[in-house]
Amino acid sequence: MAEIATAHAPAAAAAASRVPVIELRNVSKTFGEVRSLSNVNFAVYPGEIVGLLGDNGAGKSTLVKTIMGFHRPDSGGEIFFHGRRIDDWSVARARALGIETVYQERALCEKQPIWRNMFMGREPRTRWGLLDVKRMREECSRLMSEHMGFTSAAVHPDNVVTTMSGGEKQGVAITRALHFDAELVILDEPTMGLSLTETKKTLDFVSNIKKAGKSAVFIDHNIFHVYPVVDRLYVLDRGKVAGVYDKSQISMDDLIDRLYRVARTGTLD
Amino acid sequence: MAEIATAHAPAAAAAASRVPVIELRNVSKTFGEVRSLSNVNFAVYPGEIVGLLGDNGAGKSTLVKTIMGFHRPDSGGEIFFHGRRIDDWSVARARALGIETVYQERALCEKQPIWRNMFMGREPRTRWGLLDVKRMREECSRLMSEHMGFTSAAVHPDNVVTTMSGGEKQGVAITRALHFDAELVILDEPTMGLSLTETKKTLDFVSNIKKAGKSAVFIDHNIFHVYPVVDRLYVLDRGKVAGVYDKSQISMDDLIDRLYRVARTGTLD
Amino acid sequence: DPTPKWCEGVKIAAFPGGPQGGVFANNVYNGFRQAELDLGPEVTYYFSDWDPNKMLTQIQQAVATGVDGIATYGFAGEAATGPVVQQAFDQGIIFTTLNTALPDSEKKYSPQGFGFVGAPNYDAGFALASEAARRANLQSGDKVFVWGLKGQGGDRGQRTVGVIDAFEKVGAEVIYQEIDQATNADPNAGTATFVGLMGANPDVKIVVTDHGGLTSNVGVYAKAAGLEPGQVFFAGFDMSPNSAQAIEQGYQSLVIDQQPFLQGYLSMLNICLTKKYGFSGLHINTAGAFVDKSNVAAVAPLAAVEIR
Amino acid sequence: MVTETAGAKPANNRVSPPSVLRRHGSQLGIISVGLVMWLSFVIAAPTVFTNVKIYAAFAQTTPQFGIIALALTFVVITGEIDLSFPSIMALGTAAFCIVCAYGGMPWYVGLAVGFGTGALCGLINGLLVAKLAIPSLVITIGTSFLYRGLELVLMNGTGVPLTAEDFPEMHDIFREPVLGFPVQTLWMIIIAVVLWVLLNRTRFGAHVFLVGDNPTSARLMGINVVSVKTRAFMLVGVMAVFAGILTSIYGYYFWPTTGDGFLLNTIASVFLGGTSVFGGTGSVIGTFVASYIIGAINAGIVSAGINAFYTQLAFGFVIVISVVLQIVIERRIRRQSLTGR
Amino acid sequence: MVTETAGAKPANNRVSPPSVLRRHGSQLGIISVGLVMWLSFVIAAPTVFTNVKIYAAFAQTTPQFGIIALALTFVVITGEIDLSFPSIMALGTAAFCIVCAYGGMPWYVGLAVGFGTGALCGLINGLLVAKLAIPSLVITIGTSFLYRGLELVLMNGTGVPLTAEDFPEMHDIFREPVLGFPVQTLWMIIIAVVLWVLLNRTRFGAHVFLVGDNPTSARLMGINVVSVKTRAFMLVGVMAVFAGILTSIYGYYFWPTTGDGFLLNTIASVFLGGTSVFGGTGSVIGTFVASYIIGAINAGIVSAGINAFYTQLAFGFVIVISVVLQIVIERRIRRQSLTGR
Ligand SMILES: Nc1ncnc2c1ncn2[C@@H]1O[C@H](COP(=O)(O)OP(=O)(O)OP(=O)(O)O)[C@@H](O)[C@H]1O
Ligand SMILES: Nc1ncnc2c1ncn2[C@@H]1O[C@H](COP(=O)(O)OP(=O)(O)OP(=O)(O)O)[C@@H](O)[C@H]1O
Ligand SMILES: [Mg+2]
Ligand SMILES: [Mg+2]
Repeated sequence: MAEIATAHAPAAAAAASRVPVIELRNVSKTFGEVRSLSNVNFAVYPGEIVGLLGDNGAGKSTLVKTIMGFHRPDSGGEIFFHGRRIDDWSVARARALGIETVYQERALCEKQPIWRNMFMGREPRTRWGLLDVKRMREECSRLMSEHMGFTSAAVHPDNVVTTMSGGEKQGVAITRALHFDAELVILDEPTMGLSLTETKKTLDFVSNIKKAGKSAVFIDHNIFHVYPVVDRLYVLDRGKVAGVYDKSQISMDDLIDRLYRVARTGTLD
Repeated sequence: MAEIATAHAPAAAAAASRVPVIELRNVSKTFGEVRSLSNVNFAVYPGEIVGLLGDNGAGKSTLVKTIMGFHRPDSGGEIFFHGRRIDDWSVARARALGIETVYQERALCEKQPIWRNMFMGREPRTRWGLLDVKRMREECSRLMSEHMGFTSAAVHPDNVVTTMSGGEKQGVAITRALHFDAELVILDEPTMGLSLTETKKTLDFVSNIKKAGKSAVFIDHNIFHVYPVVDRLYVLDRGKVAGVYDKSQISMDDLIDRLYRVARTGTLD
Repeated sequence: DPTPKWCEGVKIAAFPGGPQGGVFANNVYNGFRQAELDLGPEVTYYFSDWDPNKMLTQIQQAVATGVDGIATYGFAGEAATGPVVQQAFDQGIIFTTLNTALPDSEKKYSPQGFGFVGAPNYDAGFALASEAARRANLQSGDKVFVWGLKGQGGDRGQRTVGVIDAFEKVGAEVIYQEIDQATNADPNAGTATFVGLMGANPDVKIVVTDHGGLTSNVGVYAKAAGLEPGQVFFAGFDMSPNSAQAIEQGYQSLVIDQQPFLQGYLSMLNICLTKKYGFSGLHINTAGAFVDKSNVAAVAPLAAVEIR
Repeated sequence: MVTETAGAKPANNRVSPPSVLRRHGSQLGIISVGLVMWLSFVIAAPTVFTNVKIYAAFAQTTPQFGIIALALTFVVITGEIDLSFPSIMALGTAAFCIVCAYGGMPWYVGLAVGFGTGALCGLINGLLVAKLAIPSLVITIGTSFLYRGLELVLMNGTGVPLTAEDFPEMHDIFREPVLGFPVQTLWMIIIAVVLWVLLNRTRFGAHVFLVGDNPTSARLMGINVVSVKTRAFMLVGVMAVFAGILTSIYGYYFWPTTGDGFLLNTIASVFLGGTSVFGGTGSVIGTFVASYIIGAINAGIVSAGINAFYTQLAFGFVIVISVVLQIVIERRIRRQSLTGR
Repeated sequence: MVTETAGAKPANNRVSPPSVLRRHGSQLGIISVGLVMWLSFVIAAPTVFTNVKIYAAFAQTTPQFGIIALALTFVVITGEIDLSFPSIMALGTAAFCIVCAYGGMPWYVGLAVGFGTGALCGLINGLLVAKLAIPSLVITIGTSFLYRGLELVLMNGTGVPLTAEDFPEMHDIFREPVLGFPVQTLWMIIIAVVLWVLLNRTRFGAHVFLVGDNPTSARLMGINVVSVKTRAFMLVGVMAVFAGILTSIYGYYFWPTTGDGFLLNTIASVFLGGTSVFGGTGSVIGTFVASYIIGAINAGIVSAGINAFYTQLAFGFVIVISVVLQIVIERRIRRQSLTGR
């Protein structure tokens, strides 16, 4: 199946000659007795929105966490950032280089106030090197009204996250990833639990990423969300890349058909 | 707004003359400085699927947890089960009377194996009064292959839930609620994180509930999921019931329009 | 004229030393209580868990609350306690010691009522070990096992040092083992340790337990190690109801009784005498009472009520 | 059709099947540690460790704290801790002494009163912790002083002799070896079996795991968190009194300070046995084995010829190495990476 | 347009605005408890508690454990615990004594060596806990014996006098009152301020909260969990040695048993101060106030005329009531229901 991936990648429109922002070569990931990824080749080119589809447990989130340096690939796998092979990959490194992620599990610290969650791991500091708490609170307030626009009184920068509604929590996770103006944004089922309005806003945001010349990886089980915004699509099945498509190569109905087929039989065609 | 609710409820097709399975009268719920529900009247009639819509933070999940007895309503609110007013309502009671729920937060104990999660709070016992661990393991295995049909090797009754993928966890939560053959099933965003195949299966299941003469409450932000299966719809806004509709009264497009409007202005019309 | 409760109105801070209900401390406490009933002062008790730091802190607090007299141990040492003694006498508080002495302060403040009631620790240790060596006919090169608290603060460890010195003088080979925390608090916990040590050194002739709790428990140890009564010579400190039983059964061979009841009683009397009548400090040695099979019958009933 | 779907798929991402070994990783870890330690002791002090006497000594003294550790495992799995058990030991045994030695009642009445006292203390702990949601680590420090203070007041600080002449039945039951086998360890085995069944084969046990794992989820599914936690604390209370009786009968004497010195050994046994501080996981077998390890370390070190102040150093080394070893073995068995990346 | 949307909505579900009071609920709880207790003592023993001397006594002795409690707050917020600090106190101070009293080096060299020793001990604890993911409660019991054993071996069980004549500078810095104000409490205030800034105004502090709240989330967002936890343990190590020096200079003597008896007071201060055992929440101010409460309770009870065996009972009551009161006040302020339904 690795052949399929390499076969399609060069064909990817307009991206062929450029160096990918991030590239995984031959990446596997084994947890105890479970192999969640096996020999995955994956690349995101500048200015490109890549969709990542696959059944539950196909390995999408594992792939995302491997890109972020949270999981270390099994030996043999390689990670390239702008063509440079990187060995000491870590989440801190990835974020510093401009990759932000909305994790499926949200990665919030629920006992903390919203403002602490918003700037988690990238807290702004004053010129004395101290934490700029005032700025964090204010900017959090601003982001919450500009980006999230939630209606409940419970959404106040100083409120803790635990008691927020599911959609509100998701809103915090999304806003956090989007406001840092990253070069590559990875969204793992970002619309999960979001209302109509918020979902629309998020999809708009993904489109804007492309307009700004940045890249994104977009995971969502709702094909109606994914198909319209992406340029290229990877389909994962049981840890393997089952197919890579340029959007021009495949219609939405065809895609849905194939996804049902892969879930049943393990092959796309 | 309470008038709207009472105005519509008697009009509900075929349900008017019957006694509701569960009914909330004038229920409010305040957490510290936030009022998540105010003066809500809500009823589910036998054999009926009720949709519950509303923006993020509108109070849907709070309503669900109040129905289940997890939250105690502020004083003045009343809960009726089959017409009987119940004062010592609790989750254990609600479940014993045949109400099962898929909570939005899934309510799993992630360090435990799947089989412990599956029978949480309703563990089967042998005739000696001891836990029937063998049966729990076997039945869990069966349910996992019949209901969930997940593809990953990580899904084994003895595996712990922590390391499962988002959709797999959701699958456990759904299977748990559905296999108990409850009289009333409450589903709070059940399709969250589910793949195409699994989503379809879940929606089929909701339709089957009706066929079996049981009732359900169905919450989902995806109107395309909710509208086809429900009989009646409640719209919540900032803790209040903003509207109650028989499906015959409103088309899907009209509904979407109104939902956008309520999110912006706080009124439906 | 002789009056009952002639010490009424005098405020005293009294230090039984150990934890509440502890073996030795309780005897001292009983002595204090008897004096309190006989003489009538108003007494506040401070229990210090044998912790010199804690005791120092409590002494400071007692000084701060403005009592008339303080009866406490000297085991925190002259360096640590000296300044507090000075502060006390500056404020007109009578400071007196029991069990462990503070010789320099005593010399200085004896006329103002600084006294001492007790058995000097090093001497007591030396005396017990010498007596045990004599009775067990210890030869040069023989093995003895000393189970003590050398690492404890101040003067307390000196008793163990005294024991070891006496044995080394005879030329015996001393196996020293520090009493571990769990055994220190609950003597039963040391059973396996004892069995193990005796198994590794089967030719030990004398065992000295430098701790009241362990001394009272030698019957349990000996049985667990499969020793017959008298097979090994056990010597230890402090009487207790249990020690009396062990002596009667023949496991315990020799106990040195420091008479803690007296230490409590007389140190309080010392304060009252000074406060009311201006007497100078008493200096009384309570040591020297060896208990063995010959005289245990007399001591046992008193031990049962924690007077001996 | 659904069944077919699942069956038809090739399970091509399984590396190897989940094994019994893996499921019992934590127990195997501690058992291996126990074996390693035993072998080292046998090599270091063969004369001592080939003699049955030392094992008899372990078998007599370890249950004195091990029995509490078994019960404490339940409380720790619920995500709580109890630091008041040393005081409960003393208070319950004091109640026994008051009823029997002072009150002249028969021994079984005294036992009943003693266990009742322990249960009551546990009930108070449990209600404070679970009903008012007070952190158990703080509140049981508080109740520890409370129970100890009460005991001292009741006993007026004096002890009570518990000789074989005065309490022959008690000595038969709690002290005299049965067919040469130390009765203390017999009791520990019986209690371990009962508690194993309680933890692994009853609803209460199942709920202990769930409550400790995620109390909110447990409540959402209708589990009475307050009742589960309270019962766990009561179990510790009763077992603490049992241990108090065992200890006092063993020493022929009830000291008002009974229980002092039990805290660290007991807690260390629970955690060395693989029960997690964070709640939700733990095993009775692990605690059982770990108790004997903890009970043997000191004697082992001393018999190996390490003396004076070096014993504490060696004790520390052995504990640290045991814990590290246990964790490493457990992760190896479970095939987890050590650092979790 | 989005902004409009949010602005245009009537916020009709707010009952009242979030207040400063609410945000600082836990600190206010413990401060109220402190006031209540102080008032009771003044009423019970007016002569003692209107005299400045008793406050001077508290001010001298409380920092001896309070300073460690302040640092321990960090470790507890990260979701861990350190039970080895009493041994680190002793080992670090022993290092100081060896360098200065035996080695004849100047006092500041000794201090540096002492603090270095503390930091090293903390480093070892931290790496074992964070790198190998070993439960801190077990492993620090182990290292506690290790450090204590090492200290006893180094000192051969004997103490060292630290008189004002031999160490005049040390006594000036750590013992002599400054303008009549006890220098120990001055130190405690300085350290509390520094640690407050560290916890609330630095990245390290922010990460302490996040790591304790949800280590997986923290790692997913790029926070180095191992480094954060290790630094917290090192902080405790250094502060433990500071406290050891303070205590020994106060007593003019270093005892090899230094630190025994500090465990419960220190831990109780951290938790009474409102820091959660489950990690993620806690405050330096809470610990500060709670330390003085714990430091005062015993003396307060004794001076209030409660005597002998009743003191422990009263101590227990006061602790239990304080904890309950603190929780109740905190929930009232936060307007949470007591039982959480
Ligand atoms: N840390 C881990 N240890 C063991 N198994 C794991 C771990 N992480 C993931 N897995 C397993 O690997 C498989 C892939 O998981 P992953 O979360 O990547 O799936 P996914 O494609 O994101 O699915 P979903 O759409 O449901 O989110 C799953 O079966 C999961 O159980
Ligand atoms: N225990 C609680 N304490 C304080 N506030 C709460 C609590 N539970 C819920 N809330 C608040 O009440 C409001 C309603 O929450 P709820 O979870 O019911 O919303 P929802 O309609 O389910 O939203 P979503 O679609 O995002 O799941 C939210 O603003 C939430 O922050
Ligand atoms: Mg996923
Ligand atoms: Mg919700």
